[in-house]
Amino acid sequence: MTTTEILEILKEKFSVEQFEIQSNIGGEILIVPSNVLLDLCFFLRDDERLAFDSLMNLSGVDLADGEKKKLEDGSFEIVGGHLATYYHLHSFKHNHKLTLKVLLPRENPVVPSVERVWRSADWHEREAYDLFGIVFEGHHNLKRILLPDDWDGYPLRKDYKVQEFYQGMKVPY
Amino acid sequence: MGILDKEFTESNIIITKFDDLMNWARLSSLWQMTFGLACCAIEMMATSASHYDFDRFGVIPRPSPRQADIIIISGTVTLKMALRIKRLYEQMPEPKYVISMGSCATCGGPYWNHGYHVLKGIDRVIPVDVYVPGCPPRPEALLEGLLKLQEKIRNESHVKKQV
Amino acid sequence: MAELKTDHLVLNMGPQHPSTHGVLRLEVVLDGEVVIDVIPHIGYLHRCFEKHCEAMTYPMVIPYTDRMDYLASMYMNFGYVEAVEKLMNIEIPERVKYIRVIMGELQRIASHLVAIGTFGIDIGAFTPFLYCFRDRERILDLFEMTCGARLLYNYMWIGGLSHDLPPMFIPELKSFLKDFRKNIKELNDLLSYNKIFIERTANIGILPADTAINYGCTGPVLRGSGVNWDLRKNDPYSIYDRFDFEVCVGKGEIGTVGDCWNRYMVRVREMEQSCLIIEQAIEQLPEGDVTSAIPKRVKPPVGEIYFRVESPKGELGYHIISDGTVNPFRVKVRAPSFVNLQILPVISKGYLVADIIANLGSLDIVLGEIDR
Amino acid sequence: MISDQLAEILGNKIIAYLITAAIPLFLFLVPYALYAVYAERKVSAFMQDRIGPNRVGPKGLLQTIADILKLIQKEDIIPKSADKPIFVMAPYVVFMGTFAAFAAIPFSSVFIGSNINLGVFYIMAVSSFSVIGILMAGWAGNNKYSLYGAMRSVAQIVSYEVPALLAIVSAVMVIGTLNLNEISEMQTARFWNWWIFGGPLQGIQKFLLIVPMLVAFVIFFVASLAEVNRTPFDIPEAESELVAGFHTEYTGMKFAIFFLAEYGNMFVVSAISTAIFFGGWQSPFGYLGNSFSIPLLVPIEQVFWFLFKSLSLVLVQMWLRWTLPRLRVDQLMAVCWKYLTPYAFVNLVLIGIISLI
Repeated sequence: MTTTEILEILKEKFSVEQFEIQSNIGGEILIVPSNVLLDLCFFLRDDERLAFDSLMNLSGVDLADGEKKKLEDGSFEIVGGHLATYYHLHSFKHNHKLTLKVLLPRENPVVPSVERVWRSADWHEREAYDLFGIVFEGHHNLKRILLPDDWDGYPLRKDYKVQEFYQGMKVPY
Repeated sequence: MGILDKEFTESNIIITKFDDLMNWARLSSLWQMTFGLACCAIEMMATSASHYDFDRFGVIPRPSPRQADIIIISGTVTLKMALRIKRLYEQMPEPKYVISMGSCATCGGPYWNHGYHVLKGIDRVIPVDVYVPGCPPRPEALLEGLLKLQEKIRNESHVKKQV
Repeated sequence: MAELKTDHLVLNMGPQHPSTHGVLRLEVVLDGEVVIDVIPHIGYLHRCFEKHCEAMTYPMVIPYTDRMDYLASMYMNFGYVEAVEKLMNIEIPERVKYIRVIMGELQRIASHLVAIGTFGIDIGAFTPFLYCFRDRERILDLFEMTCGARLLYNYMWIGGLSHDLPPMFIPELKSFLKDFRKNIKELNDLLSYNKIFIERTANIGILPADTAINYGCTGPVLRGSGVNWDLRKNDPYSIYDRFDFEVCVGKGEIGTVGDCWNRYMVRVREMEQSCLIIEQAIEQLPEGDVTSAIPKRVKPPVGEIYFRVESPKGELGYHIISDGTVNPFRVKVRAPSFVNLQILPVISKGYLVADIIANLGSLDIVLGEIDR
Repeated sequence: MISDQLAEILGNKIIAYLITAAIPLFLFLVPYALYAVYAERKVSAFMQDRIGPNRVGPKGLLQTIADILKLIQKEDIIPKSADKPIFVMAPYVVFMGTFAAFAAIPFSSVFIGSNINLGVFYIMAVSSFSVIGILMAGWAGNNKYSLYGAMRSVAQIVSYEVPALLAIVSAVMVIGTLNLNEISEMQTARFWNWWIFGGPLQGIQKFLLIVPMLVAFVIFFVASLAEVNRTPFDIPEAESELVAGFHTEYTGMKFAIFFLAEYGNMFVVSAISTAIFFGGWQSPFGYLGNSFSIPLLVPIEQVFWFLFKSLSLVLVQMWLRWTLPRLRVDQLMAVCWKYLTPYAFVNLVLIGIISLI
C-alpha cells in the first residue's frame, strides 16, 4: 500500500489538510503535526486495512534549519528552526511500510509518546531524549539511557559543545 | 656469588634466589579477570579458546576481582564505565597488573576525536603495565603482551628498591 | 504475633559480570530467588557512532559500522553499503553481490556460533563454547585470507569490495562446510538435546508472538516465537530471492514455542540454512571485477532512506539522511539487540535468578550494537 | 600407632598428636590437591581440544605449585564491611571438616589414621561440618552474591545428605559394620567380592544384591557430587550467575584453602565410595606381594589400589564437570527430594528384604 492510498483511508477520520506528503528517494514521507500523532498512531495500528503492528524505528533528527549564531570562542549556536522525529512503521500482516515525520520547534521540542501504542518505542524515545533533548509526553520513564544521568547537553544536536571534564576525567583528547 | 649466579641461570636447577622464585610464581600464574568491554573482548575470548589457549601460560579466568592478578582492559572505555573499572581495579589484591588491549583502551582509538563519551586512554584512570596495539590486536599480539608482562615481573624485586 | 516484615533484595549484576555479555548492567529485584523485576541499564559502551557519522564522509563510516556489532561486522558493512548504494542509485556487479552474500552468511554462522557457545556457558556447560570457537576460528581464517583482518574487516565498500576472493578461498570454504555439518551434529548431541540443558531452557522465558511483535523483536527472537518472518524471504534485498532456503521458526517440539530452547534451536537450524545458501552461491558465482563500480566520489543527492537487512541478531536498519554533501547529515541505526533487549524484563518476571541468565543468553545481545 | 611412638620419643603427647595430624596434610592432602587441580586443567584441556598448562615446568607440572606460591604472596583483603572474625575463620572451618574426615579413611590395612568402629558414621558427620564454614563465609563477606551462594550451598548440602546417608545405610545394613577397615577387609580376594557386585555373600542373596547395590552406589555418587558442589550441582559457585559464589570476597591463601577443601572433599567422597562399594584397598586380582612372598609389598600395593580406585572416581567427577550443564536451584531440590530420596528409601527396603532371606 502506498502512502497516497493510506492517506485515502486516513481521510475517514482525520482532516487530511494538515498532513503533507514529501517525496523522497527512499519512499514517501508523511509529515504530520504533533497534536494528532497519538490518535493517528492508534488508528494506524488498530485499523484492519492498515494494521501497522510494529514500529521498526524511531529516529530523532536535528534539522539545523535555524539561524546560526557565532559565539565568541569560535563555536556556534543554532536559534530557531526544527528538530524532527521519524517513525518507521511496518505491518507484519500486510507487509507494507509507512514513514511518519513530526516537526518540532527547537526551543520546545515536545511530542506525545507513542510508547502506549508500540512498546518498542520505549527505549527509542529515551534515546532521542538523551541525544536530542526531545521530550516525549506521557512516557513512563523518560530518563537518559546511553549517557550518565549527570551529563550536560544533548550530543547529537548540531551545535553541541563537548564538556571539558566529566567527574574529574578530561573529555576531549 | 657470581659463579653461583651463573650456575643457577644456566643449569636447570630449581633452587634459586627467593626473589626469582617468587617472581617465577607470580609470572607463571597470572589469573585473568573475566572482564570484557568491546570488540577486543572477543579476541580475548578467542585467545582463551582452543586455538590459542591462554591456559598454556597458566592464565585462567576468574570471575571475581578478588582472585584475579591481571585485568585486561579489552575495548573502548567510556566515561560511564571508567569509574567502574577504577573500582574493579581497586578491588583486586596486590600485586596486580593491567594490560591495555587495543588502541581504544590505549588512547581512544578511532574514537579519539569525536567520541564525546569515550575515555581517551585507560591510563588516565588506572596505571597500565603493558600496552598491546591493534584494532583489535590479534590473539598472538595479546600473547606477546602477556610475555612482555612476564618479562617485566621477572625483573621485579621484593627486597631491592625499584627505581 | 506481628507479621514478619520482608523486603525485596536488589541485586546488581554487572557491568562486570561473567554472563552479561559485555558491559550490561542489570538491576534485579528479588524476592528470595524469584525475580520481581529486572531493569537493564545500558550505555556503558556508548561510543558515539552517530556523532562520528556526521563528521565523516560516507566511505569513512564503514570502519565504524564494523565496530558496532563486532560479532557480525560483515553484516554491518553489508547493510550500510547497500543503503548508500540505494541512496546513490549505483548498480553493482553481479560478482560483488554474490560475494557479499557468501560473506554475510559466513558471518551469520560465526555470529550464531558465538551466541550458542556463550549461551552454553550461561547454562553452565563450558565445553561447547570451545567447540564453537574452534569452528568459528576456521571462518575467521577464511575472512583473514580474503581481507587480512580477523574481526573487523572493512571489506565491503560502497559500490564494490576491497579485495577479490583469493584463489584458495572456494576450496577452503567447501572443506569447511563439509566439516561443519558434522560439527553441528556433534553440538546437538553435546548440548541441544542434553537432558539438563533442556530442563534449564525449555519452558523458560516464554515470549508470545503478539508481545514479540509489539515490542519490536526481530531475528531469531521473533522466529523463536513462531513468527515466520525473515527479511531475506519476506522483503528480499540484494540477491536473496535467488536462493532456495527455509526460514527456521520455533516449532515447540521440546518445550513451548517462544521459550529459550526454541530461540536457541532457531540459531542452530539457521546455521544449516546458511550453509545451503553459501553452497548455492558458490555454484552460481560469476566472474568479474569487484572494484569497477566503486565511485570516485561518494556524494549522494538530497534525500533519505530507511534500509533494513536481516543481520544475525535481527532487523538491522540504517536511516540515512543526506543533505547533498560528502558527509551524511544523520545516520540512525536501528540496532536489533537494542530493541530485543527491551523484552528481557517481560520474559524474566516470575522466574528464578538463573533464568535471567538463560533468557539473556537466548536473546543474544551485543553491547556494541546496543550502545553504539 | 605412630603417635604413641612419637610421644615416647618427644615425651609430650600433645605435640606428638599434632605432628601425626599434620602428616597426612603434608604427605598426602596438599600434593594431592595441587595435582588434582593440575589434572582438572589437563582433563578439561583434553576434552576441549586444547593443550592446557605446558609452560611452567616440564609439561606444566609445576603450574599449580606456582599458583600456590603466588596465592601466598597475594594481598590479604578483608572487606571493611565484613564481619571480621567470622570472615577469617570460615575457610579454616570448611577445611577442618575435610581434613578431619581423612582421619578415618583406610588407605591400607595398616595405614589408617584412626581405626574407629564408627568410621562411616564419623566421616559423614565430620564432613558436614563444612556447611557451617560455607555459611559463615557467605554471611561474613557482606556481599549479596556470597550470601546467595552460601544459602544455596547450605540448602543443597543439607538436603543431599539425606539420600547419601540412606544409600550408605542400605549398604551398611548388609555389610553389618561401620568400621571402614573391616568393610574393606571383607571384600577380599577377587573383585566379584566387592559390595557393588553383591559382596562376599553366597548363593542367591549375592545375585539379588547386585542391582540394589548398584543403585545405592549411583545414588550415593550423585548425592556426593552435590555435597562437594561439583557440576551439575555447582550452583553455589555458579560462575555465570553468582560470580564466584560464597568465596567471592576471598583472596590469596584463604581462597586457596577453600580450593584445597573442595578438592579434598572430592577425594573424601570418592574414598567412601571406594571403601564401601569397590573393595577399599583390596586388589581386584590378588597381591603380587603374596605371590612373590614379599609381605612388605602388600600394604604398598593396597595403598596403590586404594588411591587408584579413589582417583578414578575423582576423574569421573571431573569428566562430568566438563560435559554437563548446571541444574537450576529448584530443579536441584526436585532431584533430591522427588527422585533420589524416594529411590533411596525403596532401595533400603529392598536390601532389607534381601538381607532377611
